[in-house]
Amino acid sequence: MDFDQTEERRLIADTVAKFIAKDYPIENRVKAANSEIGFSTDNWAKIHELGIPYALFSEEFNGFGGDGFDIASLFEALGKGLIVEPLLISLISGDILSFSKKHSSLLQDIISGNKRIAFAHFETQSGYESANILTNVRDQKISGVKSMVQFANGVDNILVSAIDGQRLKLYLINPNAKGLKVNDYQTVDGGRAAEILLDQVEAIELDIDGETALSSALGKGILALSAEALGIMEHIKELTINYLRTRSQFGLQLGKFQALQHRVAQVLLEIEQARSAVINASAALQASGEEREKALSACKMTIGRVGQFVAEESIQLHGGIGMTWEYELGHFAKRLIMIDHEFGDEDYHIAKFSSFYT
Amino acid sequence: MDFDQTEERRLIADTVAKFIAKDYPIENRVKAANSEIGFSTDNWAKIHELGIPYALFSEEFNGFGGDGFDIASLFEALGKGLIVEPLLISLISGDILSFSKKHSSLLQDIISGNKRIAFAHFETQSGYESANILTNVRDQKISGVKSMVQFANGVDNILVSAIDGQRLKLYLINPNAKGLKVNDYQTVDGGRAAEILLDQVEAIELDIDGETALSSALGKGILALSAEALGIMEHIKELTINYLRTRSQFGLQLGKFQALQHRVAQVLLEIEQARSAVINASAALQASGEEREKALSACKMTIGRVGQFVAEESIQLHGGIGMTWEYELGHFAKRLIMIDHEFGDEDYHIAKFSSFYT
Amino acid sequence: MDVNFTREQEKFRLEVREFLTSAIPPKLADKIENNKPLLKEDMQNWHDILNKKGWLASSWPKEYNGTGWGVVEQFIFEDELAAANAPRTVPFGLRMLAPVLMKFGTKDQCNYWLPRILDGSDWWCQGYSEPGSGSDLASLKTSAVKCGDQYLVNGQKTWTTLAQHANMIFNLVRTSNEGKPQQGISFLMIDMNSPGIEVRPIKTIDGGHEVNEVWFSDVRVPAENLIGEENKGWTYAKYLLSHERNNIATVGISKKKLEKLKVIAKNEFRNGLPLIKDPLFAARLARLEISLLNMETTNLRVLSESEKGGDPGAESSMLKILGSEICQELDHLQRRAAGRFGRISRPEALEEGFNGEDIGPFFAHTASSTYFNNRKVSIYGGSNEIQKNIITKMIIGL
Amino acid sequence: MDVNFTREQEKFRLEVREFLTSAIPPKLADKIENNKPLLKEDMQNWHDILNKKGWLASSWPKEYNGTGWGVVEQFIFEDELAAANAPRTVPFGLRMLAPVLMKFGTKDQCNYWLPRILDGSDWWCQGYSEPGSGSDLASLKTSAVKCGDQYLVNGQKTWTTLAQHANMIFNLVRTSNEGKPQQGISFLMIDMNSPGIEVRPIKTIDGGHEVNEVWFSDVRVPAENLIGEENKGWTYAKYLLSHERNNIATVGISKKKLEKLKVIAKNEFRNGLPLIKDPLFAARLARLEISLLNMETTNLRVLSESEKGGDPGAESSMLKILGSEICQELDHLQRRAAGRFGRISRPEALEEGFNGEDIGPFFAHTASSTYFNNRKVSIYGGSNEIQKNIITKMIIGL
Repeated sequence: MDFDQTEERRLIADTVAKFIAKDYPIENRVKAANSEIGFSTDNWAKIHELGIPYALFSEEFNGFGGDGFDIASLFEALGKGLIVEPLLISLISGDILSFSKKHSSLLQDIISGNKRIAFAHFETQSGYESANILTNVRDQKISGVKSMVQFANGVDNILVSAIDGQRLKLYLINPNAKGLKVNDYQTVDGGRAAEILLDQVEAIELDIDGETALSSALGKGILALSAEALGIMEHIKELTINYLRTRSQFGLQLGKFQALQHRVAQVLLEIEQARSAVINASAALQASGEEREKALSACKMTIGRVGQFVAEESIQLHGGIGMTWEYELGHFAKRLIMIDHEFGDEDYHIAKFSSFYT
Repeated sequence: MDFDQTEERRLIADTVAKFIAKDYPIENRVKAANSEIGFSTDNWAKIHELGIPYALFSEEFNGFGGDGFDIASLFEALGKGLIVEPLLISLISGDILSFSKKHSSLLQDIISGNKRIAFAHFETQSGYESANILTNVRDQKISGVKSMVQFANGVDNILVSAIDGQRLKLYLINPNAKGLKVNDYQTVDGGRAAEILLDQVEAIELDIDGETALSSALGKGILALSAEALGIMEHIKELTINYLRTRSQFGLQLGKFQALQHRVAQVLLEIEQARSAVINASAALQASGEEREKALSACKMTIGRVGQFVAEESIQLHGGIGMTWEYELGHFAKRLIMIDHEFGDEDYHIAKFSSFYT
Repeated sequence: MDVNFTREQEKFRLEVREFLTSAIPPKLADKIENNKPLLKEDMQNWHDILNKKGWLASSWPKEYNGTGWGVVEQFIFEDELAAANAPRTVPFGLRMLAPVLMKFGTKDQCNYWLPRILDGSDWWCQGYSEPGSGSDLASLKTSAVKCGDQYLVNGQKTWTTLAQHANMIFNLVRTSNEGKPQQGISFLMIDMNSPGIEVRPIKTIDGGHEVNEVWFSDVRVPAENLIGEENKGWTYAKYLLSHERNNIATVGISKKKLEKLKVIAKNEFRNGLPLIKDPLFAARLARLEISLLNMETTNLRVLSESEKGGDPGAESSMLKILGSEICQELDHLQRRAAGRFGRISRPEALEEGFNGEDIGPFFAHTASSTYFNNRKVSIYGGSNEIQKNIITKMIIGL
Repeated sequence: MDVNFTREQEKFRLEVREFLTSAIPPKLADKIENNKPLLKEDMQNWHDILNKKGWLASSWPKEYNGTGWGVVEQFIFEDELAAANAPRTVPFGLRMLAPVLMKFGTKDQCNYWLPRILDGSDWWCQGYSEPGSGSDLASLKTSAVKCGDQYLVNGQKTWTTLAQHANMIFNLVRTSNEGKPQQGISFLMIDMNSPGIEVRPIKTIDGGHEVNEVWFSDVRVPAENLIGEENKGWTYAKYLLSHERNNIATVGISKKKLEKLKVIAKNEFRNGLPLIKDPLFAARLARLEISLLNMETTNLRVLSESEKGGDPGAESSMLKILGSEICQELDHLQRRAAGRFGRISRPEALEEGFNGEDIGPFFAHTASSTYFNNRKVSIYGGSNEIQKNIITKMIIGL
């Protein structure tokens, strides 16, 4: 038993931390996240120059990581800097492609940053249910509507799910294909998303079992988001402690008011529980069936609950300053809350976890 | 709009308060509540000498009250003194009998204290569902098991519910009847309850519609219990504030520690919400259908939630002393918590309230 | 005990309701219904409509052309405004400065300034908070030095709501550094067009612009703009804070929000069930509805006491806490109901005349921004922490 | 990162499990399973069984006939004890006094007192709290005045757990009133049979008798019973409080309780459904189970740090808070699961040899009394409020 990270994972986390310190001041992040494409192509290039995405894939795919702890430690590091660039999509799409024999070169292009891809799976009516898909295939042509597709503009490829008869399959489509329309908009936490309308769009079917690949990828997505949230909470914790140490009211530092002290103590304690939840999910990622599903739901539910608590308490403990665009806290808090709106919120995962009770 | 009590209701509440101050020291209450019969027959007699039960019934039945606010203000007053004597049973049974033309003399005997009655309705499997009754009637003889029947020992009559074919009916049985067995035990909050085993016991059917009468009586029971809980919370509030004012640690009165101050503020605020819930239920008692059911569930749910919060916080704010048999807080806290175990707990009533959402 | 409104009050409610049905411009009602931002003209327009009807100054005595309504009538009025998707009036002149003027101003001041509030000549804003003085308001530093018949004002105010629209500001200023910090404060009315004033917008996390910094450098203010006595401003400020407590819990607005939330929960689906039938969401909704039902009665109890001349005291602080928590929980559940679409941010879709594509349910466009924006309600007007201090001070008395 | 136990540790677990299967007297396991009260003999008997096996002093070094286990082995041992329905050993001698003796006692003291703990010659209790000194322990007043080779002890201790069974007490006493209150405290071992000692039972709200007052009037104590130096007792007391932190969260016991709660929730019905399928109860259960899963890992992280020589610091306080809250929530849900039968109180049905009627589900007989009894866990051993003070002190550092 050893809860220290391996040397390799520490190294990659340090790389990210240095990148944040050097190239990722919060002002630039906010500007990029609210720009036309929702992120910085320069930083996207730097992230790939540094080889960061290789940590998300195993040696089989030329990576040097790919297991639960690799994913979690990288995304925790990304969260600390509120990195907006779409590494989550690289992870999910890359994981799906890793099941394919025919498309290994695309996977390599994604990891190296030569190509960028979008992941178009959930739909207007889906809610958080991955199985609730109406987009369908006829004669190798896809029709339907995909919603909240992250960073869909300017990609080289779109990975799309669709129902062929009864079975869910996965396809690649060209973003410039006929019949495809992208309605792009901003998201609350910075970045962009889009509704993608597909009207008999030509598609290449992937040589994989769609449900198996999706289940693998979405599980990794849940873990990555949770770890990102943990990193965000770490940073919020630092901001809040620092604020309580330095800001004075009534002639005393805020941190000397016992009512606030006790609330901070609860925040700190809940963050440690969230950290444990991420560790549990990292360890269970390689398991299968109920064990994996339960650990992932336990983790995402914990993140949802603790995330909301930490975001709200940190703003309240800061007072007005915590609500300004100028100060970094709000941007971290927004992303933290929005993570509960991806891949199942607290209520969804508590119901899923308890569905295993018999 | 006027939230002051009428002169008459204030008078009866004062009568109860004086009775508590004079005849109901907590030591005696605890002794009586843990005695063989679970209450004090002397106090039972005094309560009737003072005419207190008349406040629970309208003039039609020689009373001088009987509406929601009469019931609530009386039970709130009883709660403040942690009165263990079974006035709740007088209210419920009396209300049922008030529907009957034939048994008005028994009702009068109950109000005057000439007779005492038990109310045997819920059963082992019932949970909090009033409709879940298995006890049945064949040839005017009743068989089944009634559970948690309050103060069943030494009564003059037992009011029993049973299924005749498909319909729920109400009956009177003689406590000495053949085939009847009473297994009596203590309850956590003081007082006694019993399992009543009925094996073809002779019974007199009441000349009323069972379901109508039960719905009326159980609604009043919910209100009475909630108001009792409110009175208990009032007293706990006084104890706690007094303790925080007088007890010192680290050279300061406890009430000067901001972390405790903020928790007490929340306790005080929640008690005011509970008071409003009781007022709402009192006002809605005369309504019918959904309006009445929702207000009663809203009230009992609020009482369940706030009651647990107040009980737990007050003990924690007191520390060790709050856990001793010697000090009165614990006895009030126990009764407060146990009220959540009667006529539906917080979860039962939240589900019932939301069942009206369509 | 009588929990009902009187027949006269019920008649009054119907009268208000009938008026509002025809009085609210549909475009304005649509903005309120859909959480779209109001323009300055929208607010002015509504101000004028109410003024024309004679219902603008709903809390003023008749003497100053107010309605002369009692607190219960005012409560009913607010209830109906919310139910009809009418905006609340801007409070700074009507409900904050006016009572201070009436209580502590001179006859001349009242006669000059009060009519200008009604006819819209002045749009007031409030200069209370400063960068270093949040909860600890009395530590404020903006100074006013008397030079002949003028004050020379220097310093900075912050969190000044709608200062971008205002032409006047009432300001707490420090006129003395002697004694306790509370003792050297004065209450000054300042023309926003005076040389030396600069308004700088503060953008909030939801991307909106409601609040501002207001900077004063050598701003000259006529001495006649002082209200009451010099160095007594703290008393007036506290009077202002404690005066407009009747609708502090914003019950009407929360009732309307709940109604909208229920409609949303019927239309949104999770796993093939309407959200309102999802056990966990329904339980959250029921808990919230029950809290609100309880709070409405708590509020009416306070009003009823107040009608009899009682002093609400700690109950006002309780209502502030409850009101803000219920408002925030309503916003939280609306955000939760938006599900995956809770991340949409399309300010352009909220503009007048927008005719782009529909994306997801429309309420989702503002669900998260409203949630974040309303984190303020437990911070402003005396944070909930300050309210808890007040409650224990009053009830434990230590 | 490796979240797994080593193969040796897993082997160790199996060895413990196998031993316990045969070692626990069935009557004792039944008592633990059903929350029935233990008699003094039950505890002594179990003490002797473990001693015979050599596993009694699970946290002692081999030097004193302890097991010499690491903290992870100790954690596994506690886990298996709970899983097998074995009682925890009484901590006062084994896990509280012993480490203080080993660290601060003389060789002679260790050689005399430690074996007596193992062979059961002494049953220790702890004299810390006083009526006026709860959270503020350092304000204690019980005095010890040196008279030749004796101390004369006067005062009163309270909340003394199982003092009714004890023949020895380790006591914090005041030997000086100079300087800070912490500076005048000494650590004294006292024979409970000394003249002048009176033990008075404190009955708790659940009707039980676990704690006592211990009164001292002119009690003579040999000076050789002092541990360490005079007036240095506060250091030893703090060492004691911080030493036995590894199992402060009682993870094993809570896991066992959760397992029982799930069985209960499968067997109890509400509206025709097993309680475990009731959406609100299932959500409560799931939240609790998830907290416990998280806490177990939090605890193992602390152990792993501790194995490397790290100092858990604030994490110990977090575990104390979490452990107590999870324990109390387990009790709360068990009480809630008892439904209408949650009000049963039949102490007679918990006695050995009871053969009266069954009434309701058996767990309901102790559900509420356990709930009330365990309100103590957030109060004793440094209340959760004190723990929060410690956490912020350590982390904010003000």
